[in-house]
Amino acid sequence: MGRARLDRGGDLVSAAALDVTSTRAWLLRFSEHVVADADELTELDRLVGDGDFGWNLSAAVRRARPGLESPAETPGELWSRLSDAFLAAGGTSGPLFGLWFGRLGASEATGWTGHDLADGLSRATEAVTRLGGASVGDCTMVDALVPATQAAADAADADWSDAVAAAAAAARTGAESTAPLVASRGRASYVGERARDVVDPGALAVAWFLEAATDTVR
Amino acid sequence: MGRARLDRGGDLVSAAALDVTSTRAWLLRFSEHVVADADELTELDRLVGDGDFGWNLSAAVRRARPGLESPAETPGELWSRLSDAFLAAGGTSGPLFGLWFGRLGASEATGWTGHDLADGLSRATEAVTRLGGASVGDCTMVDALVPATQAAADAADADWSDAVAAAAAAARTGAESTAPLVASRGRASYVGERARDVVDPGALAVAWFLEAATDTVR
Amino acid sequence: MTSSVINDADDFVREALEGLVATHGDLLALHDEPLFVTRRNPSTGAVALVSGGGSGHEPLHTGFVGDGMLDAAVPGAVFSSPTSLQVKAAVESVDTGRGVVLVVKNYTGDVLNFSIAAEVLADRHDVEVVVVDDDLATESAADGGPGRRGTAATVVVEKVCGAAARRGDDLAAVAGLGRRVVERSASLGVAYRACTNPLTGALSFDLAPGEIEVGVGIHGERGRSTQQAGTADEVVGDLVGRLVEHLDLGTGARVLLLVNGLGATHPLELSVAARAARAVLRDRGVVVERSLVGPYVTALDMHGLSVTLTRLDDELLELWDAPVSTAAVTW
Amino acid sequence: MTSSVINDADDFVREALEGLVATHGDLLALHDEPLFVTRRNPSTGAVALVSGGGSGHEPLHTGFVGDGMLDAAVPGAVFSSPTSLQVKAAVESVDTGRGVVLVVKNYTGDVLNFSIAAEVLADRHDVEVVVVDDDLATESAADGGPGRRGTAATVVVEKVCGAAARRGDDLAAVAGLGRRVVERSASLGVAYRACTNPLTGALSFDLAPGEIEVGVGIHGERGRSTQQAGTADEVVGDLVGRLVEHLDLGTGARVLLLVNGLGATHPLELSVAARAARAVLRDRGVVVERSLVGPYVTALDMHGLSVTLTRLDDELLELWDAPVSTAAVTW
Ligand SMILES: Nc1ncnc2c1ncn2[C@@H]1O[C@H](COP(=O)(O)OP(=O)(O)O)[C@@H](O)[C@H]1O
Ligand SMILES: Nc1ncnc2c1ncn2[C@@H]1O[C@H](COP(=O)(O)OP(=O)(O)O)[C@@H](O)[C@H]1O
Ligand SMILES: [Mg+2]
Ligand SMILES: [Mg+2]
Ligand SMILES: [Mg+2]
Ligand SMILES: [Mg+2]
Repeated sequence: MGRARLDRGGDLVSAAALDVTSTRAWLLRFSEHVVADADELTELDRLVGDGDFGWNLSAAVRRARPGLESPAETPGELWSRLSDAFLAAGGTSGPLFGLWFGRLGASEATGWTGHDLADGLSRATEAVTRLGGASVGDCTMVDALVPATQAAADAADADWSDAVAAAAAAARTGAESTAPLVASRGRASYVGERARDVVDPGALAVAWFLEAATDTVR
Repeated sequence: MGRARLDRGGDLVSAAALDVTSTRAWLLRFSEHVVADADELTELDRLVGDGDFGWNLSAAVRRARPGLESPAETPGELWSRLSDAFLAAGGTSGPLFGLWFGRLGASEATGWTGHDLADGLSRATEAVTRLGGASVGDCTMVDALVPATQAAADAADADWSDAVAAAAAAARTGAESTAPLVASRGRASYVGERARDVVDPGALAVAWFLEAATDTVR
Repeated sequence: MTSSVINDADDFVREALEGLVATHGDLLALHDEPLFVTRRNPSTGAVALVSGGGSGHEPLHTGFVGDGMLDAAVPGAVFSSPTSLQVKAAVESVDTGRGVVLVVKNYTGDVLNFSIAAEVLADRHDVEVVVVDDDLATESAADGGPGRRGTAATVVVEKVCGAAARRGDDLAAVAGLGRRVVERSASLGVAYRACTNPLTGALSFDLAPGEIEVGVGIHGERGRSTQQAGTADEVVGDLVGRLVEHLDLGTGARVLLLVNGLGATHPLELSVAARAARAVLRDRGVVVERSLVGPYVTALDMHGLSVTLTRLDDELLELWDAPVSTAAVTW
Repeated sequence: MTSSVINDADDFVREALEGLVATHGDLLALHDEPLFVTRRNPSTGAVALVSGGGSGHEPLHTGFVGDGMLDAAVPGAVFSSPTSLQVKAAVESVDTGRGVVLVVKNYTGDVLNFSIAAEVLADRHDVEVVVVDDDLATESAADGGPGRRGTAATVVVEKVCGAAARRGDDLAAVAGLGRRVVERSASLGVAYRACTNPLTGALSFDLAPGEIEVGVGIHGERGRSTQQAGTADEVVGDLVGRLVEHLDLGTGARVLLLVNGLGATHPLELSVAARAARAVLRDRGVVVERSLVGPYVTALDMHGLSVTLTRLDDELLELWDAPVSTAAVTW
């Protein structure tokens, strides 16, 4: 433990405690991925939904960018700025991700442990399933959120970076599990069989999000 | 003077004083003519207006019929019932004829002299020209009303039946004078040259009306 | 086949009045044969105010019957004048002895039937006729024509006269105030889609996509010119500019602004139009003392609007502000 | 090219709000970034009432902000939910410390955004969410679906809750009364013509001449079935009959009747519909204690109507009758 690695911008990123610097690096990394590959998400939503998901998501992260680059005292402040940008976005995903980021970051801690992260994921995912009303198997982002949250809880005694790596792996598996499913909630519930063999874009975005954290500490 | 003739129903019609019986005979005779020959009026209005004149007029006289056949104390009562039936009718002619009949009959006398009739026509025509705003030469019923009213005034010292005969002849001449005219008021002002050589149906109806009186005393 | 909420065309107006009076049973009373509407609780000792005209313009006039506005409204068939017998019966029903003002929109049939009623009533009732002719689109140099049409300024006339009657003004004063409003008012209308015949569903005229008809009246007739629709600011700005010029409104002039929906115009659109009208007036230094925005004088379901300006003075403002309680406006 | 009174589509709602607030400057205040509308003179010491949703349904909700009804209205873009940030800001602006009731029409986006706002506010504000789902056309046996849509019963909920808040009821009581109205209300709508896209002029669906769409909502979506239009009595009778059955209204049941125009429906038509609805209710012995007839919850310029029945009790009747002063209703 006590490892320190370079983030993409060259700052020191603590693998043991998730502080402001490493949180910023994570969230900016995620933003860049979304902006770069928005079309992939849009294409998936086009196949099973109304084809605006990539656009909704990249508009939100672009809106968040100045806030993510401004000074902050705690990681919670950065999460809260990201949350607001998503809450101001359209679609179903905007408010749900906004809620998720908001609950995730609702902590005053300046350096998060693996337990802080696991607690945050648990709060956040609970809120999204409660308000969104979807369960695992409904072919939504929840199919990635729930296993990721469970994996982080299981790895909470480890460094935050190990916990998030476990969560990311679980999210990826969860996202891929949506391909053979026919959606019963939200978007894809209208297209039925046409949605088979297509990964849910919301679930995939959850995987991207957690993978962005592991990228910054790699 | 003091002549008495049979009206079409067999009642005695006084040629000297226009009483209830002779008024009823006159108005019923007019009604029958309108109902029988409504198509002729409609055709004229079709050529120069909107083609509803015969219909407007016959609807009004049909509506008046029960009132004309009911008991009355004075000629004025019968005029007033005829007036109401026209006032309830549509078009421009309905209210104008209603006004004309109403003013014509606004007298309490039980037996009208030639002067009563001339006074009535004068009251009535004055109201129609004032409210309708048309003058002689505008190609409306006024082209028949004004000369007829003048003729009756000139013959007012004679029997009512002679006065009405003079009025009827003047009305016929007045109506025929509208054929070469292009209308500047009401209906035919929209069709311009197309209205030339067509007698104004409203003016023709005035002639029919006065001629109905001379028919009942013939 | 019908394309609207209607039973029999011949009963349309009567049935609508029955529905209206049932809905506003505390406010309105229906009179049948001849047909007219009065206040449920008539005023006493005040000059009475009667208006009416063809139907299809609701809430005008029936929606303005009530305390502080009309004593009676006399409806004709859709877009057709009521008869003078209806007007006469309404006047006889509401005259309390102080006389009656008839507010008449300037159309041949309406003027004729209301004037005839006034003529016939003259022996037994004091009657004054106020003719409203605010629509600049029908202004023409040719004399002898029917003159400018009466449109939404009628609402202002009815409100001002109603308030004057309510405060006890005599017949000449009430009629004089009505004429003062007419003199000081001007309107112009524009359509984005014509109105629909309630029976056949046919439009009263056609516009190509993106076209508007400027200078329309309230009977589905074409206007003065067909144009390409600009932005709301352009379309409304044009109308308001012409009204301002006609009324010769300079800096500091005080006006009442009426942005009137012609039937199918959405509240969002009317609000955007009100905003546009205010911007033009502000630029010219004209003070909008009061405004009314909504569908008050409709042309069935025409999609469009009219703008009316009335130059206010202190008395007109006071009368506009006076309390009113009707189906369509209450303050 | 536009086919409506609009400047830029992106500014449509904001400009309309500016126009509305300028028109009702004594009543309303506009808040920008995020966008919402509050009363000019906020109530003090009462439970606050906030509603909102996609625009295009005006006068809902902005027209119901005022004394005795809403404290704030939160508008989204046309037919799109407002964001939770807007809702949150509105709640923060109007909460006087006694808590806030959020009145939400049952659509996924609205429920989500209002619930998220409630969730986010939970630490510092007492918030209750009342979800309105009165539209029988969207009732389906399948569970897990979005449930019945919220339509015109929202007006009744807002009026009753507003009156309860005004008389001093606490948060639980105000929310409880809102839910009581929801439980006792049902609505059904019918369209004679779809609504028009304000930018393109395109209709949201097509009907052949003489056809009507039964079971429509307020977003231009198709309904449950396309039928031949019957008479007004038949069309309205069918809707009312189904409401009566659903609410199990027997002889002597007391109701509030709301005949709501969807946008382009003429007042004459709505009055004919009100008459038809009353006839059916009278035949079934149902007592219409109160009624409201007009365009209160529109779907842009859709030509059609909805009928809402709310089974009244003494308390609901008293709260309905309580004074209210807003842009859209005043009594
Ligand atoms: N009820 C729900 N709970 C959780 N996630 C949902 C729900 N409904 C939809 N989603 C997620 O939202 C994504 C689509 O988002 P987006 O395209 O922004 O919304 P919309 O469907 O409104 O266009 C889906 O891929 C799915 O993961
Ligand atoms: N201003 C007027 N004054 C007198 N008579 C008129 C006037 N305008 C029209 N008329 C008469 O009315 C007749 C047409 O009546 P009618 O067809 O019932 O009316 P409309 O033109 O409204 O359909 C014309 O033939 C003419 O005689
Ligand atoms: Mg989508
Ligand atoms: Mg979408
Ligand atoms: Mg004719
Ligand atoms: Mg005609």
